Amino acid sequence: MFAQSEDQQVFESTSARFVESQYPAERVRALARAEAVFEAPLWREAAALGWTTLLVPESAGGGSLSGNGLADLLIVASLFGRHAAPGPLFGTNLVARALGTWGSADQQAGPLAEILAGDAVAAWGHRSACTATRSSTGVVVSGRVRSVESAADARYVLVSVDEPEGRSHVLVPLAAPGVALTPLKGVDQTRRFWDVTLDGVTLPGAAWVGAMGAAAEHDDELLDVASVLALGEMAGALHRAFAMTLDWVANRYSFGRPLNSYQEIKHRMADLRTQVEAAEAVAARAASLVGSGSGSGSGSGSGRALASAGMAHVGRHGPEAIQDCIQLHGGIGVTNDCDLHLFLRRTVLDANLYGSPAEFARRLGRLVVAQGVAG
Amino acid sequence: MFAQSEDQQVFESTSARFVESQYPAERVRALARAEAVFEAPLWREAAALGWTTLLVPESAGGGSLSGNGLADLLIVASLFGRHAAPGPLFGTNLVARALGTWGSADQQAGPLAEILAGDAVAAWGHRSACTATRSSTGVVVSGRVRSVESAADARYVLVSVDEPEGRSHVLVPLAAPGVALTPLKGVDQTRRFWDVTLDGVTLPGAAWVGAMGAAAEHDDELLDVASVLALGEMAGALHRAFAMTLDWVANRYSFGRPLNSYQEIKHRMADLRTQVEAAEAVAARAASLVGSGSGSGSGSGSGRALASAGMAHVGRHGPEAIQDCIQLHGGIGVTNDCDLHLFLRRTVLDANLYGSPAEFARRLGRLVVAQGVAG
Amino acid sequence: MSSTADVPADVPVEEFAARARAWLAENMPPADPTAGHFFFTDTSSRSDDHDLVRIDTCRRLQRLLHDGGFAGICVAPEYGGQGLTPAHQAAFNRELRGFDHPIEIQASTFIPCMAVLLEFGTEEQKLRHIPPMLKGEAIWAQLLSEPSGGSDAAGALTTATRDGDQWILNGSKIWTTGAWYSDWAMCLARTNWEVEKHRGLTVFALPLRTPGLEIHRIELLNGSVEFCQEFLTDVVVDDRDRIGDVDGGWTVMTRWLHHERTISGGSPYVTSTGRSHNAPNDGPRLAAVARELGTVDDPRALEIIGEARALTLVSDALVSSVTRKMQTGELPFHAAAMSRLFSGTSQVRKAALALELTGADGVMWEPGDDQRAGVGQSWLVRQAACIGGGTTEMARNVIAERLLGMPREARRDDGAFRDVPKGPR
Amino acid sequence: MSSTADVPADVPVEEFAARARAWLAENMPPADPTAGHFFFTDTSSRSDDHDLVRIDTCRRLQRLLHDGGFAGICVAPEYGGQGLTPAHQAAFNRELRGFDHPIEIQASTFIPCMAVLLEFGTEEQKLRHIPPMLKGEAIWAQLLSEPSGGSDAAGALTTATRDGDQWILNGSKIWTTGAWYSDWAMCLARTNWEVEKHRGLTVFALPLRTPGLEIHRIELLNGSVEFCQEFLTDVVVDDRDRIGDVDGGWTVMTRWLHHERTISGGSPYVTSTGRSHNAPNDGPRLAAVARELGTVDDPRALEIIGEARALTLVSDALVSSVTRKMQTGELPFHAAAMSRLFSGTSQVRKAALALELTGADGVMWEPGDDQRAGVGQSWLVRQAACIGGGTTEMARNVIAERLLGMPREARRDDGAFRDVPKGPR
Repeated sequence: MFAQSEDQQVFESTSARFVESQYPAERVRALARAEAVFEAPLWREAAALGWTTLLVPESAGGGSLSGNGLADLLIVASLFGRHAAPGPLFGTNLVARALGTWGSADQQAGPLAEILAGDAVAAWGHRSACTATRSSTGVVVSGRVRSVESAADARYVLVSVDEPEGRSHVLVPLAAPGVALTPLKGVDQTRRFWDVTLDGVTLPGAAWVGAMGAAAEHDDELLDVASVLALGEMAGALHRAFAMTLDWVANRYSFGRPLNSYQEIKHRMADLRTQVEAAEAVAARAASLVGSGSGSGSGSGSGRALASAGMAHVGRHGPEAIQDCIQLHGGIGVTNDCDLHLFLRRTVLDANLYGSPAEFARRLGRLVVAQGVAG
Repeated sequence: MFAQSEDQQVFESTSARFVESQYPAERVRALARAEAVFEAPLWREAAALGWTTLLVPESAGGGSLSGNGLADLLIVASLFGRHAAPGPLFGTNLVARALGTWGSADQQAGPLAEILAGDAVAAWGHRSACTATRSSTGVVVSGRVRSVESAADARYVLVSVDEPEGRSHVLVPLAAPGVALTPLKGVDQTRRFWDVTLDGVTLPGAAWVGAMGAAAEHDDELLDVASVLALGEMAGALHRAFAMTLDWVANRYSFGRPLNSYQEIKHRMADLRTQVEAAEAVAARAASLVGSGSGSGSGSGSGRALASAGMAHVGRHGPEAIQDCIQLHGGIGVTNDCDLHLFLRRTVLDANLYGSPAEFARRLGRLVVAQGVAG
Repeated sequence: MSSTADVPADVPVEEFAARARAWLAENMPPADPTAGHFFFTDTSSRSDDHDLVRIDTCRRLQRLLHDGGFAGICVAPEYGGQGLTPAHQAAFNRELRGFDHPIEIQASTFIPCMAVLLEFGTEEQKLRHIPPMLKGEAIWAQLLSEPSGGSDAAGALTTATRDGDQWILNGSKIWTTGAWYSDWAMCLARTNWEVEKHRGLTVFALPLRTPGLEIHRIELLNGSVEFCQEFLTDVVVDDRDRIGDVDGGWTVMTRWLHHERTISGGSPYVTSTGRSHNAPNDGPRLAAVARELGTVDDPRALEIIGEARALTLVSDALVSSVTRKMQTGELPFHAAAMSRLFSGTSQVRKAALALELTGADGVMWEPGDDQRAGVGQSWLVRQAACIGGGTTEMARNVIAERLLGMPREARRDDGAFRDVPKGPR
Repeated sequence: MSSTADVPADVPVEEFAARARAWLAENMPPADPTAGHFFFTDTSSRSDDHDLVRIDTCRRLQRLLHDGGFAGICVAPEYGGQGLTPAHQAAFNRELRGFDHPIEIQASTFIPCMAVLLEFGTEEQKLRHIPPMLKGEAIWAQLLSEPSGGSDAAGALTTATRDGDQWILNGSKIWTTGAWYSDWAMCLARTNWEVEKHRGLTVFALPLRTPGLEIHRIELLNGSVEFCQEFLTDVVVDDRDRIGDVDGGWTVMTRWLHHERTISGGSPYVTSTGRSHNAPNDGPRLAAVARELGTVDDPRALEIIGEARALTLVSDALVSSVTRKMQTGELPFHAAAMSRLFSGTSQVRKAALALELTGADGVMWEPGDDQRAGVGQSWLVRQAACIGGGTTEMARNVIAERLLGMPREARRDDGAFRDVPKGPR
């Protein structure tokens, strides 16, 4: 879907084969009911395919295919969407991006290398309400981080904390004393989340990631990247739900006619097809701009604007589009017997996890307003 | 549409004959381009039909047909909508309601009697930003009242002002020194509005209407009544736009088939028909509750709740429905050669004049929240 | 017959209402204001035992009504009813507000099953089946929809083949509410494949615990397992359990579907306040969610709460108005499709509003947080409101073709049913 | 021919772009960032004279381009063009950003009229008509739609009857952009009523100031009077002004409609930056309105501004992506209907968002308050975005039937056109 260059096409087909063989629908359905969804050996294989390195500079052990690692990673995100695949793709890459860009040499040699190799999973604690105080040996962090993906499987979580110099990032090992996890339930049964409580967790001074006071700005950059990944996953899920529905309306008969001969249904399929194309188009453009570094600009045509526009638009219309696919399926569509729900769950999660469509619209609105009359 | 009893049916047909004979579409189109739309002799005839008395108690010179004067007046409002008729129906009745309910004996013998007879037109200054100070002879009012309907044709405007005892109503004669009018342009070409500026307008102490400090509460009651009238007018306009469109799709052929044989169009007509029915139903129920005095209660099933629900719902979906009628007409629909626009203009005005659909939704939301967990 | 308080058929409504009021106060338990509907509640955290307990309660409450002389108010005394008028039933339903009552077994058992029996059953069938219904002893289900069927009830593939005084049924039925706890069912089957589809159908009554009939539970996206699918393999039904004429099933179905539609109001056979307490995603429920999230004073939250409440109020007004106009003849009975359409689409919209209110807090939640779980789960399953009981697409067809008189859709199913295209060649 | 700077056909694009850059800087006036589009601007406060002045400016700017060697970049030199490639035109269009240019006369004159002439015109017709177009001397209009026509271009009723070397045209055309100031027109007419509708059409060129041709202005709901309706009564056209074969008009139309659709991008004949500066109801315009109303910091206002901007950005991304995929063959050319659908519906939505932003302040305004007037007026006329240039309904048909291969709608117009139902019997 998103592969352009020959390198990307090879990467797409290798990755697709891996996802298809490891996560056929029956396996995803089984995992939805399983206690745990993470499988460490599989993730190491995934890392060997290159899924963990794309957002990291070569100097820090990473490397992209096309020069725009986010455009490359978009290919994997879209495959995840097409198959409702489980796996710590987002958090691991986001933290790798953070450590690769802002991490110290020690952090790159240590945690980042573990992440790149697929030995460690990481999570981005984007809903953090934590504070830090300095101690003689380092820093003591307390607070709550909500909705942390894969927390029980992850070795590290990147958390922004309020400290005297502003808001800064620390890398918290989840095995540290004082860390407690509360499992959450949710709409997507194969992506698992935990609330993480930090109660006086003591970290060395070397735990800071990036310049002190830079966390708000860095979180904003990570949000751009996360948005592109979510857009890719939603585009993949939409694509698949649409294809299933196109097939269904061709093969299902009512009153002696196939459903797809009814004009009202034809028009809805036309709308859905257009929404699928729009989702793919804005995902690709956002990846192109954010991944090439236009993401941190604040102009209303910048990468940040495109990422926010995509999340505002696809986040609103994508879940609605899959609901319409369900409606077109009739009763079977609202049951677990029909795979559509896998894509519905994945899409509505992505559409809200990092902020609601309304919040992304406001984010874009602020960019527009800040740009002034020039438009 | 809204007539139930035999009395109401007689009233409806008399009123309908008057509106149809005085305001055929060609006349309304001509008035849209005319300097002024108000005709005093016609309004006196209208008053003789009973259009000005329905919201006023018998003791104050008024009288209803059914015991619920607002349900009676809804019949006229709906006729106004069906014909996009001009005339100071709303403001006159709202001020009559205010003076009949809260006015002094002198106000009822004076201004109210003029209004009931059709000799004077009045306006409700619902967007008032005015203050009053007491003087030796009475009260001095300054400020601005926005969007005052028929101000150039009206003798009185009811205005709420900030004064030391709170927010209170005064009846301002528009001929008073210090009153200035600025004409506005707008979407509805046959309902005309002015901004009214009051610059040190001196009124006698007898100009106060109702208890001091009661204006906010009274304005809320008037808003309930105004909402019902707007709902009636929107329901009438929707009914007419739908009927025109039903006719159009039956008689217009495309590819050798009438438009109404295309399923997608059939389904949109079904949606439109349902919205028309919903608009009529909520208008009738709101009139029934508000007109019988359930309007001042704050429960979420009260008259106030129904009126707000109607304005939130019909105000949002009514204009959209008429836009869909236009879409079904194709090109001719966006021209002044097709009468649909008369109903579009009237509906979108009513949907926003007293507050946007979102503001009415919030008004209802506040009622729901105030009611607490009991629901 | 078995009622303890015999009421003369001409008792004035007010007198009857007063008696009901006194009786209810003395005999009926109060309603539980926190209880939700089966259907829209996530049952993944609720056991079958819990539901069975409630069904037993319903049976007991129904028996209580029966013994008090308030069951089958519009049903003739010879079948265990009271022989009174719809006005008496309506008065009773008004008095019922605030009291617990067997709401969960009204649909299916009384409408359409009992109503259809009253119209088409033989005297023997009525005497045999209706008294147990009114006593809460027999809960009935509808074996109507089929996996292949979609919106076309008349396209049933389940076949009944005559074998002397018996019929042998084979096929599959789906979307049967509560088949797993019900006792009997009314079933539509094809008895003739050589004629136009409406002319080859027959209706049967059959017990649900019978050889060859397997019941599977269907899991909905909110975790509910209330619906069932049935597989019929050589199920034997006596000819005396046939309802109506052989191949005359569509005549029965027309009334069956009519009675089914009266669930939203207007049926003389339903004992219910007509109020869905704690409707999901209505304004008050959203206000509670917003309170929990601490956003209840945000302008946008108030707007969402108000829009949701507005949909409920407008929907109620529409349904009442359409019902009244159908009664006075101002609108034909097909107008009921407008009520179906509006309530379906407004429920879907309310589910979307709820999620808009919560954002990230509606897609994941702490275990036990029923408010937020309700938002997410009912969002997932929301299209059920536009599918179950006839899709909104069918409602739009009915409005366009029957109410507005627009041209009918072309059909390819007017020949012998055997030859009707049922899938790609 | 008449260009002052002769460019060899194989000039590298970069070199050409550099020359264009220098030439533009020296010769072309800057764009007026406050100027809007004709169509979506309320012209009730704008005189025809104002529009005519602008049209004259366009003619002068076109002449300037021509004399500079930048008109008809992809048109052969023998017709007054430059004989270069689409890549050269695209490069020029990029350089054009920030400069005023004759945007208002690109559509119609160059696409489809000049493009159709290049494909179907005789050598004589091309030599006669194309040079005046490129010099800004001849503005062309399209006499295509008809009052009875709706979405069916092939259903033209305007009739051309042969009379020796001449044709006599009778009928009415509508939705002609700028006919009142244009010079020539291309006109579709029926020349044979006895065959299937597509097989009896012929295309003609004719001057707009000619006996028997009356032009009326149509007033849109925003006050615009840019569109015209024409009444043709015994209008005489020479056979040498026929474009293409007699009864071969549909072959011409297929390309005519194709070229018309390229207005959103991809045509080698359009000189334009492709950027609609000051698009109505886009985020920046709404931000300006919100600033005027003092609501620009309200969360809800920011949300509305953001949603509007998102629609623009997603629409742009979609159009670019579809255009690219059509060029690479990844999508068939019918995919352009997706761009048409999305941009139409998103413009409608943006108009609704603008009104939501303003509320009461968008339905009335002080005279001269163009911001608020723009909100109200463009809301009134908003459906034009889903009607003009082919309705969104037609776009959905094309997507469903051509792109997705779903079954075609039944037609009742496949016999002799004389017998096709055109209205109720």
